[in-house]
Amino acid sequence: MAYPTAALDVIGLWIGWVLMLMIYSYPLYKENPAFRTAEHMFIGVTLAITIITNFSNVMKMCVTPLMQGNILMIVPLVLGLMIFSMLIPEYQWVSRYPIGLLVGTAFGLGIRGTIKPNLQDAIIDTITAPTSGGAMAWLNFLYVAVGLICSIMYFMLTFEHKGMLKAPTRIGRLFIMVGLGAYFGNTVLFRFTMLTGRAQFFLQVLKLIPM
Amino acid sequence: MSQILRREAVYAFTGIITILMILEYFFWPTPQIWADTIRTWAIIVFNISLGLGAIRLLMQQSMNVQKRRENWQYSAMLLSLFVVMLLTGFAGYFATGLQTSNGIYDWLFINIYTPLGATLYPITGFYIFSAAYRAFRARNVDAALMLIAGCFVMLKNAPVGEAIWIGFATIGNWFQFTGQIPGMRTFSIVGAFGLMAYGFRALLGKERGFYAGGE
Amino acid sequence: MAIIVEGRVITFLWMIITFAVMYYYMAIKKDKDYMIRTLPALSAIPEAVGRAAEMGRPVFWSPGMSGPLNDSAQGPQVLASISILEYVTEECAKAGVEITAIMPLPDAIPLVEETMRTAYLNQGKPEAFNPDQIIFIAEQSPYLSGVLGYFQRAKPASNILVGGFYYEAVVIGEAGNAIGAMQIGGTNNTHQMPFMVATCDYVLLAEELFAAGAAISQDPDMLGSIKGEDMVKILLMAIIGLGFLLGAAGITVIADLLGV
Amino acid sequence: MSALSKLANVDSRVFYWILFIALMVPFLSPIGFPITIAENTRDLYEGITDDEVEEGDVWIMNFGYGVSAWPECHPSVTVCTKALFREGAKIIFMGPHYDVELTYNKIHDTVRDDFVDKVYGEDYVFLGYITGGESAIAQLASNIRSVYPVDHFGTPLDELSMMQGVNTHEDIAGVLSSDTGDYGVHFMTQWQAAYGSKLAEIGIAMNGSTDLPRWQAGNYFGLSIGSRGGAELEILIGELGEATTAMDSISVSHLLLIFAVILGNIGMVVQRRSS
Repeated sequence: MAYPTAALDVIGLWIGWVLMLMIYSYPLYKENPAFRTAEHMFIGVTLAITIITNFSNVMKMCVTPLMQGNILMIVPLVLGLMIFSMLIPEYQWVSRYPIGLLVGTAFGLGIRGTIKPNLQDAIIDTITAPTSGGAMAWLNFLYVAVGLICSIMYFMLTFEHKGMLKAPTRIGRLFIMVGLGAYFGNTVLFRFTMLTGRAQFFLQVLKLIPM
Repeated sequence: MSQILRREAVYAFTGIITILMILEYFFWPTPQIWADTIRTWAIIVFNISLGLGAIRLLMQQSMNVQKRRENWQYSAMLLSLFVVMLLTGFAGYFATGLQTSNGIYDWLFINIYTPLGATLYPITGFYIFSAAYRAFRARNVDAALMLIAGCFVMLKNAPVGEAIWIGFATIGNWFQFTGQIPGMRTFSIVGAFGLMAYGFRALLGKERGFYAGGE
Repeated sequence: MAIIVEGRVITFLWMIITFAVMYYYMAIKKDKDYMIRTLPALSAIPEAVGRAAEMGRPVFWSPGMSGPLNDSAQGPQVLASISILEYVTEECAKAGVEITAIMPLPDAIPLVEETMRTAYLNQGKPEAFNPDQIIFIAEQSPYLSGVLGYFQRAKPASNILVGGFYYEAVVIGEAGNAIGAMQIGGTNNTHQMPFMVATCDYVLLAEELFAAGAAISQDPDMLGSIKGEDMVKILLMAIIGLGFLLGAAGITVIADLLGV
Repeated sequence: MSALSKLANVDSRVFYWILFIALMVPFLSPIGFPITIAENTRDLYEGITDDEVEEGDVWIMNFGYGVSAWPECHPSVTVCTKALFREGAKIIFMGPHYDVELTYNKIHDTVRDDFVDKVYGEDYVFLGYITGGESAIAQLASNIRSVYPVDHFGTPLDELSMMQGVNTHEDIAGVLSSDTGDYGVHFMTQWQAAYGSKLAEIGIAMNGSTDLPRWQAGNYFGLSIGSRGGAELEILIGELGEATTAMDSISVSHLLLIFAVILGNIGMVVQRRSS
C-alpha cells in the first residue's frame, strides 16, 4: 500500500495515528481524558456500524423476500421484534419465544455437531499407534493416552480426589497445566503480533519505513 | 392459560426445536426444508436481537447526558458521532444499497473506526507482558510446569529461539505437538459433555436460566 | 441401523447413551442426593469474605464480558456465576461485608438483582441490600476502565472473577494482584484459563464452574446430569484405555468402530 | 527491600515503554533470523496447490477476523488466496465481522497482481457480512442462497456466473477459515464433521493450542498458526511479506518477555528468602 497523497487521506492517516497514541496513553501513562475520548468515539462509531450492518442483513434475508411475495418471512420478523419486549418488564415473558428459537437451534446444532470431532475423532487419533518415528513416537503415543485419561479423571466432579483417585487426578492436573502453559505461550505470539502491527503503523505514518 | 404460555409452552417450544435439529441430522442424509426454515428464521431473529444491545447502550448513554452524570460529556460526544455515522450510513444505504457509498460514512469508517479497532484490542499485548512478568511465577509445581511449557513454546514460536539453540525449537515443538495435547483435548471432550448436558436439560425443559429474569 | 444416516451411527449411539445415563441419574435415581467433590475455589469463599471483614474492605464480583444469557456457550457460565454470587452475597451479608458487582451484561441485571436481594433476605437483612451495589457498564473497554477505577478507589480485599471472561481476565486479574487482593477465578473459556491460573489464588477450570454452580444451587437436575456425565466419562476412559492397549498391539477394532 | 527483590515489583509501565520501543527497532534495522516450516503449515500449503486443486474448483475463504487481527491473519490469507488463484480456483469471500468489507479491500491490495486477470462474478465473489453463529454456518451448507440471497453489492447470486449451480456444501471444493472467534469451529462441526468437507484453519496463535489436536485428528487438512504460520507460508510460496517482516519484532519481544519472567521469578525467590 503506498503512502496516501490525497489531502483527505493524509489527514485521515494522521488522525488514526493520533487516535492510536490517545489509546496507548492509558497503558503507557494512566487512564486519562484522551483515552476516554478515543474510546467513546470508537463505541459511538461501532454502534452505528452495528445497527446499519444488521439492518441491511435483515433487509436482504427477510424484508426484501417478504415484499417479493415470500409471506412466511413475516414469522421471523415478528419473532425478532418480540425480543424487544425484554425492555418492558411486564411483557418480558414474550421475549422467551425468540430466545427459545435461538437456544433450541444452538443446542440442537451444537449437540449433533460436537460429538464426532470432539469425541470420536479425538479418541481415534489418541488410540491409533504410530506407524513411524521410532521410540520417541511410541513414547509420545503413551504420553498422550495416559495424559488424556488422567486429565479426564481430574474432571470427574462427583468423586472426591481421594484414595485410588488421588494420584491420577493430581497427575491429570499437571497435564492440564502443561496444556495451559503452551496455550499461554501461543497467546503471547498472538497479542505481540497485533501490537507489532501498531508499532509498524507508528513508523509508517512518520515515513520512517515504507507503507 | 397465561402461565402455561409464559413457561411450559416456551420450554416445549425450545425442546421441540432442539429435537428437530437432532432428528434431521441422524435420520436424513441431506438437509430438510423444514429444518432450513427453522435455521433461516433463527439467523434473522439473531440479527434483529443484536439491536437489543445497541438500544440498551443508547439508553444508558442518553441517561448519562440527561442526568449530567459524571463524564457525561463523553457520552454526548459518543451520541453525536453515532448520529452522524448512522444518518450518513443510512443515506448511503438507501441511495445505493451500500452504506459505504456515502463519502462521510466511508471516511469515518476508514479513518476513525479502523485505527481505533486496530488499536484497542492489541492493548492486551501490554497487559499480557505485565501479567507474564507479575503472575508467571513458579510458586508451586503447577505454576512451574505452566511456566516451563509456556517459555519453551514462546522460544519455539520466535525465530530467535532456534537461532540461539536448536534445543529450544526441539523441546518447544515437543510441547506444541505432544505436551499440550492431553490437556487441550480434555477441554474439547469435557466441553462436548458440558454442551450435551446443558442441551439435554434444555430439551427436557429443565434449563430455564436462558430466559429473561430466569424463573 | 439402516435408518440412521451412514457415518453417523456411532455419533447417534454416543448421544443416546449419554442422554440415557443422564436421564437415569436426573429422573430415576432422584432420591439419592449427589454431592459435588470438594472444589478448593468454592471452599475458599468463606476465607475470602473473612479476609474482607478483617481488612474492613469490600468484596468484588464480576462475570466478565461473557455474552447474552441465550448464548449456548457463554449463557451457562453467567448462570453458574450468578449461583456463586448468591453464595458470596449470603456470606457477605452474614459477615456485614460490603459486596460490589460490576457487570457489562444488560439482560442478566434483573437476575443479579433478584439473586442479591434474595441472599440478603435469607440472612434476615433485606434492608442491607442497595441496588446501587450493582454497576452496569456496557462494552469491554469502558467496563475495564470502570473495574480498574473501582480497584483504585475501593481496593477490594477479595475478587470473585467467575464467568465467560475474555481478555479482560488478564487486565483485571493483574490489577487485582497489584492491589494485593485474594482472587478466586473461574471460566469455561479455554483461552482465558492460563491467565486465571496465573493471576488467581484459586481457579474453577472448565466444568468445575458449572459444578460449583450446581453445588450451591443444589438443583437436582443439574446434579443428576453432572453425575450422569461422570459415568459416561468412566466409559470414555475405559474405551481410551482399551483402545490404546489394542492399538499398541496393532488391533484397530475400536478405532474402526468409532469411525462408523 | 534489597535491589534484587525490587525486581519482583517493577512498575508495569516501565515494561510497556520498553516493549513498544523494542517492537519498532527491528523495523528500522531488520535482523532476519531463519524460519523452519512446521508440518501443519506445509500440510496447509500442499493441500491448496498442485493436484489438490483443480481448475474451476470453488473454494470459500472466510475472513473470520477484524481489522485488529490483520497483522496476525492477513499475511497467511494473502498467501493462500494467491495459491488458490494460481491453481485456477474460484473463491467466495465472506466474513462475520462488521468490517469485513475493509478486509476484502485489503486482500485486493495485498494480492493485487493476481487479481489483475481475475473477473468479479467469474473468478471470485464477495458475499459480505454473515452473522448467526452455528445456525448460519449450518444453513450455508444446506442452502447458500437462503443466507445470502444477494452478494455484498446487492447482485442476486443467480446473476453471477461462477455461482451457477453452486448452492450447497457439495458444490464447494474446500473451505479456508481464518478466525479470531468460533466460525472455524462451526465449519468443523457443521461441514467437516457432518459432510466430510475439506477444511483448513488459518488461525490466530492463541487458538493454535486447541486447533493442533484437531489437525492431528484429521478435522483440518492443514493449519497455519498465527503470524509465524504466515511467515512460513510466505517462504513456501517464495514471496516474503508482512509476516516475515514482523518476525524480528516477535523475536525481540519474546526474548524481552522471557527476560522479564526470569526477573520476576528471581525477585520472588529473593523476597521469599529474605522474608
